[in-house]
Amino acid sequence: MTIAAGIDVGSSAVKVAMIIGDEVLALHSERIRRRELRKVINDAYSIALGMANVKESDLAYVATTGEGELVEFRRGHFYGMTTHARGAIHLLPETRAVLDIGALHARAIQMDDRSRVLNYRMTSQCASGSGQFLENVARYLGIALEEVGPLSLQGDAPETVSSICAVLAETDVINMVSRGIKPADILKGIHISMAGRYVKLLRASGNATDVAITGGLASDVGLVEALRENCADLRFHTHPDSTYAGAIGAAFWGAYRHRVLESRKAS
Amino acid sequence: MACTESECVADCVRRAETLAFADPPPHSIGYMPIYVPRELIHAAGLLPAGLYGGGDRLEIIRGDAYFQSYICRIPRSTIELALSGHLDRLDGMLFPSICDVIRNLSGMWQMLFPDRYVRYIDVPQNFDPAVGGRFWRHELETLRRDMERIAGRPIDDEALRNSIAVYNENRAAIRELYAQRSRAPWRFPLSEAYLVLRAGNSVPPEEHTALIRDYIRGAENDLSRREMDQSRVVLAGMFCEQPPHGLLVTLERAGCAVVDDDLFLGMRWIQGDIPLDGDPLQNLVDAYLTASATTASRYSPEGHRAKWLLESYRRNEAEGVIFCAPSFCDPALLEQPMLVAALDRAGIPHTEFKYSEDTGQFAVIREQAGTFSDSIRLWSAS
Amino acid sequence: MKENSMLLQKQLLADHFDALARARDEGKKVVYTFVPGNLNELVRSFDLLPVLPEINALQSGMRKLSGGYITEAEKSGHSEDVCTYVKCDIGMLRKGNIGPTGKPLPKPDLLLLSYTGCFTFMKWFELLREEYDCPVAMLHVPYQSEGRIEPHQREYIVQQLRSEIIPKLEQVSGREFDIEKLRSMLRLSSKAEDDLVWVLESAKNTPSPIDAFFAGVYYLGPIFSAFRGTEDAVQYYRTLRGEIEERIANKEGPITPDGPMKGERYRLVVEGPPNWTSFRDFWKMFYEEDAVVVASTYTKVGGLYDQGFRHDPDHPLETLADYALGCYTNLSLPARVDLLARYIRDYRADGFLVNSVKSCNSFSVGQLLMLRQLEERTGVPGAFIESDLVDPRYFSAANIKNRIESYLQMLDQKRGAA
Amino acid sequence: MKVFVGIDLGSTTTKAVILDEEERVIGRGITNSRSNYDVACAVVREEAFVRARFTMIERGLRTPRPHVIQDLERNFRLHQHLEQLDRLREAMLMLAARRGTPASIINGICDEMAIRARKHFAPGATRKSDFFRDLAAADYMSLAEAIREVSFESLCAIYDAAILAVENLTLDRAFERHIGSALQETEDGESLKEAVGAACNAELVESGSVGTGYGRQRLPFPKEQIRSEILCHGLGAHAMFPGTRTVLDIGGQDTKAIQLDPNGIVTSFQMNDRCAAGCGRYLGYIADEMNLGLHELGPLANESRHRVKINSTCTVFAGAELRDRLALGQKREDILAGLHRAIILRAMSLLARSGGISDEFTFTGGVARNSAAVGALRDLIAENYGARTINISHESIYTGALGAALFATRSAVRGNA
Ligand SMILES: Nc1ncnc2c1ncn2[C@@H]1O[C@H](COP(=O)(O)OP(=O)(O)O)[C@@H](O)[C@H]1O
Ligand SMILES: Nc1ncnc2c1ncn2[C@@H]1O[C@H](COP(=O)(O)OP(=O)(O)O)[C@@H](O)[C@H]1O
Ligand code: SF4
Ligand code: SF4
Ligand code: SF4
Repeated sequence: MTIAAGIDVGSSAVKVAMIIGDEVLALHSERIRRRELRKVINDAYSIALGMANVKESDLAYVATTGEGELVEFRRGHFYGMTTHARGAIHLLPETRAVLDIGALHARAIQMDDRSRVLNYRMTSQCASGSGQFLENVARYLGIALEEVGPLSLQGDAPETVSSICAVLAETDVINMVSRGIKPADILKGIHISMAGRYVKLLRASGNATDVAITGGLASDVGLVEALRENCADLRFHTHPDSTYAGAIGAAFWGAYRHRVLESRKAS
Repeated sequence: MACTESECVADCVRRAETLAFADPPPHSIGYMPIYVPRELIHAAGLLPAGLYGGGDRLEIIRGDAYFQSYICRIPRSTIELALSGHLDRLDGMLFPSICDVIRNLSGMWQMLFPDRYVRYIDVPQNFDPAVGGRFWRHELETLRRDMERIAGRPIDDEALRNSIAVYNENRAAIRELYAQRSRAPWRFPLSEAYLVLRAGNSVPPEEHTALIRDYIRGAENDLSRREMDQSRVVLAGMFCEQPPHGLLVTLERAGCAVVDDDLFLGMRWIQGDIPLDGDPLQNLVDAYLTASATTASRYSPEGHRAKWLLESYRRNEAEGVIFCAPSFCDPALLEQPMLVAALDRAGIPHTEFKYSEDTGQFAVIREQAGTFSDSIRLWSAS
Repeated sequence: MKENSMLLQKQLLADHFDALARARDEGKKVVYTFVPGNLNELVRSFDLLPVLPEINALQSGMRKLSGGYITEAEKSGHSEDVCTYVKCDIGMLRKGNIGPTGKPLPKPDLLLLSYTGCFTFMKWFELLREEYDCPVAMLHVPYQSEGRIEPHQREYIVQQLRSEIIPKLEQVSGREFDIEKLRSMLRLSSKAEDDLVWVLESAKNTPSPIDAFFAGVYYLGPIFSAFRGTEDAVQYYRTLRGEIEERIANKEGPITPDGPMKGERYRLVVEGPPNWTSFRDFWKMFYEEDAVVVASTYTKVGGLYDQGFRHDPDHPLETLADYALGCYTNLSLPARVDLLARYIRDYRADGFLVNSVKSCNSFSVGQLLMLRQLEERTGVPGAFIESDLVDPRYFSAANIKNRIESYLQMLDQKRGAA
Repeated sequence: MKVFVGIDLGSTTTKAVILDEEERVIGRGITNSRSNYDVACAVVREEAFVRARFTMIERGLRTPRPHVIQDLERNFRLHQHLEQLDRLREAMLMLAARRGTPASIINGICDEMAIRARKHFAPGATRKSDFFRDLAAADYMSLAEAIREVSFESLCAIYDAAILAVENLTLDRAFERHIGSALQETEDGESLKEAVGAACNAELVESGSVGTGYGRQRLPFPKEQIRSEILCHGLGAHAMFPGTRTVLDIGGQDTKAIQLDPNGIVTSFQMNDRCAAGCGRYLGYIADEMNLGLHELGPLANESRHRVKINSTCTVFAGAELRDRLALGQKREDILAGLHRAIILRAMSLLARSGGISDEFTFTGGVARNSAAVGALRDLIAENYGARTINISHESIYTGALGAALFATRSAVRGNA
């Protein structure tokens, strides 16, 4: 059976997936945070190889996605939305749309049951309300990233952030802290305004009702809750491995391409 | 003289830059992107010089001082060029009614350069020959008198007819280029065609026509160019502020072959040939009323724009449409939802993103265009 | 504390929106049209009811509904970059088209696209046409690029009125054009306009009895919108004038939402529209510091009456043409600078402030140059702030307050030095 | 002795200046701005007063001993730093216990940090930053990365939470607490003993204070004691360089262009619009991304031979753009040079908006400490305006605070009269 690797080079973390046939063998993610990117990629890759207990030579295809141009040992590259759709279908087969929220961008993707991308929307230009921003705020508030979601759920009087720019919004947050607003309410407020933007993106992309959330922020329960509160007509699904959707998708596309190439060779 | 298409492109680049970055030829009249009747300028012996912004290499200092961040880029680079002396040798500037930005820019010009010739050209939004036609004729007559004054010589009907013929030729050459590109986009990539067209802003139309023909011949004969596995797309939204060259390269690398577009509409807003017999000025008037391209800047009585787009999609056997408009371009962005709705009704795939003439980062665009092309290519068979 | 004029205006609006809500049932026909250069008298002379989407948008802004509407429109693919009036209107429509008084608005029977001073209008009604599938009457108003109205421009408009607008109005209303009725309405217009000009010019007094921007926008409501040419408008301006005469006699300053203003420390001229979503907060930043606006250009988007224009019943179509051509945003930039310089001088202003709104290129493009030119010409320092009409995301209170405060402190420092 | 305090509460840093009655600067303080403005204010005030006491020592000496005083101050700073480290250790241990992280790991890191701290404050050493937060973070992160038992991630979280708690403690009576031990460790310290004693006992009476800066509305001052930062920067620049006619201030989140008359009175000003692109924070993001100190950016950029043209100065995308370009094989210094030029280009536009650059021109704010920014500014001024006198002082980050302190002095004088 084909063994393949998918490497999703994001702007804040590198994610690696190892697959065999229809199954995922291993997943690993390494946050970049001020480290040299090539080294992080190599580390993440070798750790994942170890976890999957496979040798490099076993791999039929190494596929990259995201900003994967850095990866010298890749065989092919797939665009982010193609891979996220594929990954989402693998993890959450009932979904027909993906909301991928990463460190700098959010993407809304509509797809069919075979993960064919039908339509999409993506944030560009201003990075406001991205994962990076949330990360900065968390650091500022002294809250570990994993605590952000649970804490936000406790907010009962959310304070909304008005600024569109992440830099200026940080200042808003600073002001809130100094006004004595609870971190839970600040976070909830941020989640609500982020959710608003993402829903806008989703609606603009199409109208599938079952939405898979992928990317780093899928593990943020506060954001997921805010999304659910924002629109009752959509069903949001997450999976413990949602963060890896891009890497998983890349691996599966890689395996697929390998088969196509092999059969071409054969004929 | 035989030349290869790459020599020809290089030549175009060099010539295009003579206007923006060095001395423009003497006796030329600058004009903003669309709806300027260049024939009238040409007939007076003046060179019509198209100003489509400053590209992505011009450093903007004074230009930004006059424009808030939420205004598109083209007025700032145009002002920058003017204030840094690059446009000093123009004999005047024409500002057609494209949008509020260009309109107000005409007033800024009046204030900043009180001694120079500036004219705002009000293009009618009424297409009744007795009403809008009359108004347009009045505008053109005024323009004719102004050009005569600047050139110091009368524009007789014969001269005007001759200029119309020259531009008919030029438009025909451009039409041929588009037809060729649509037939074999890998042979005539947009990233080259764009440069060939751009040169037309600063060289006399006769020379430009020759350049285009040279290029077509060169590229046709280049056997090293092979058909590529790309998706055929129509590009819409770029009629005024021009995209950086890197954007076009990015699109093509991401797998999109552009088979039609609305770049440099100012050179081809009159579709087909203008008749040479009869009153040449009236022929110009009628050409506007009956044979001009619809754009976002014009009132579109019965959804003409959507019709144009669907027609182009079909005629060019395209597989998708990319809306690529300058950031903060009101006309293009306001009409986009209407066009999108029309495409949706017709079941045509589309995607959209924005740029500015000095965009330097193409990661997002590459991803979007790449995914778009992927989704057409990987799945079009099924 | 409510003055009579305020109550009157409230009543006017309430009655109008009631009439609109009943229009369908009563078989009345409705025309949507824009504020600048509108043809209100002509529309009314056909017994048609006007709806002004811009007014609805700004009302939605004041009632804090615009944010939601804009989001709604952006969700459906409208760009973040474009005019928020349009998006607010489209969003409102998607959410049931409930007007500012809480009553539903009727659909248009005609979109009267009289297109003065802004290209966005054109696309706005193209968008609405897709929604409503009703006829559009297009009136193209040329631009005063040379700073004056040219005869052929006037003629072009009159021709369009004859060949395009009037026939369509006749068709929709099922009535014939009645020029006498139009004349009598124009006569009423010009009466109200006289009093309005008096009101605006009352700001030349010290202390100024009115704030010519924040209160000014209320004063202009009736004349700019659906009421010009009616007895009601005449009545309103008569009453308003009476109240202001009284304030002048008592040497009183303007009335603000927090009561009458006490001192008058700074007299300012304002260029550009207000922000509607934080209108009160914005105003407060001025009156808290005892700054009063003595003249503004926004209050001229519906006509430069103070510069002498009056609707003229003797030349009904020509006067409509001149009116449309003469609105503030249809002036060339040099003409706008001239006007502002005159205001600064005639109203003895200490300073002038530009509120540049993201939405409106028609207003905003060139304002930075205007600022420079005005400083040079008048020697009066200017200030520049940025916000938006009805997009709450673009009103950064802290930022704006910072600038206004800095500016006023600067005026103080200069005064101290002099 | 009567003193006057000016505080400039900026978006990234908070600065204080103390003046004596003759309007001479006797103390300056700086700290990073933080969520609690009152604390930032208290910390910076304390810093400035510490510095003022050193001035008192200098003034109390008959023969100047600059080297000894420098040594003394260095030792003093080390003690202050070590005290902070102890607090950090304490806070981290508490958090570690709660999360089940072994105390030994934290202690191991902290021990090493203390050793490094001594190196940072060794004679002749240069530091990556003035702030405890930055120095500690750099050391901590590099040590934490080497730890295998606990994930980097959770060690970061501990640090992030602890540093916040530590920063929100004030350091009162710092001078008294550390000066003794610092003196002991200082070579030749004996010679200062008397002056130090006098400085300790000197009474510094705060007779007026004025606040300014981005966060001034939240300063614990009554409204009359708050001045707009525009006026303060104008007055401060005028005081430092009386010939100043044009001032450019690039701070953390905003850029201001100010025109002055011969008396230091503001005649016009412009600030950047809503977008924070191209301000000091941008450089902060870049420095973070490159794992450099703010001090190091300028020198590195100056090494460039082939500047890259950069158009976007969006702060948030800075990191991504940087990575993109590095991936394209562009050199760090060339990218940095391009970035600095881009920032200054924006500032040039703002200057043009405010009325151009008249002679003399003064550059203030934190970014004036960055040599590459200064270099780019010089080039662009020469290209666009010709010869201009350009004033930059190492103290220019304190310009706003100086202006505020001057307002305090003057209004006290006027009040007395
Ligand atoms: N538990 C969590 N709660 C909140 N945010 C999280 C969590 N885990 C990861 N993130 C965020 O996810 C982002 C990374 O997402 P990812 O999809 O990996 O982005 P990219 O591919 O751009 O690196 C980071 O910005 C981080 O802040
Ligand atoms: N030593 C330094 N070297 C280089 N740049 C510095 C230095 N110190 C501060 N800066 C820059 O100055 C900025 C802060 O400037 P400052 O004037 O203090 O801003 P604010 O008043 O908004 O807090 C920082 O973001 C940083 O870019
Ligand atoms: S790019 Fe668009 S908004 Fe800008 S000048 Fe051109 S048409 Fe107008
Ligand atoms: S752009 Fe300005 S004038 Fe035009 S519709 Fe919008 S707000 Fe009105
Ligand atoms: S507003 Fe903020 S996020 Fe947007 S471009 Fe400016 S700095 Fe970047």
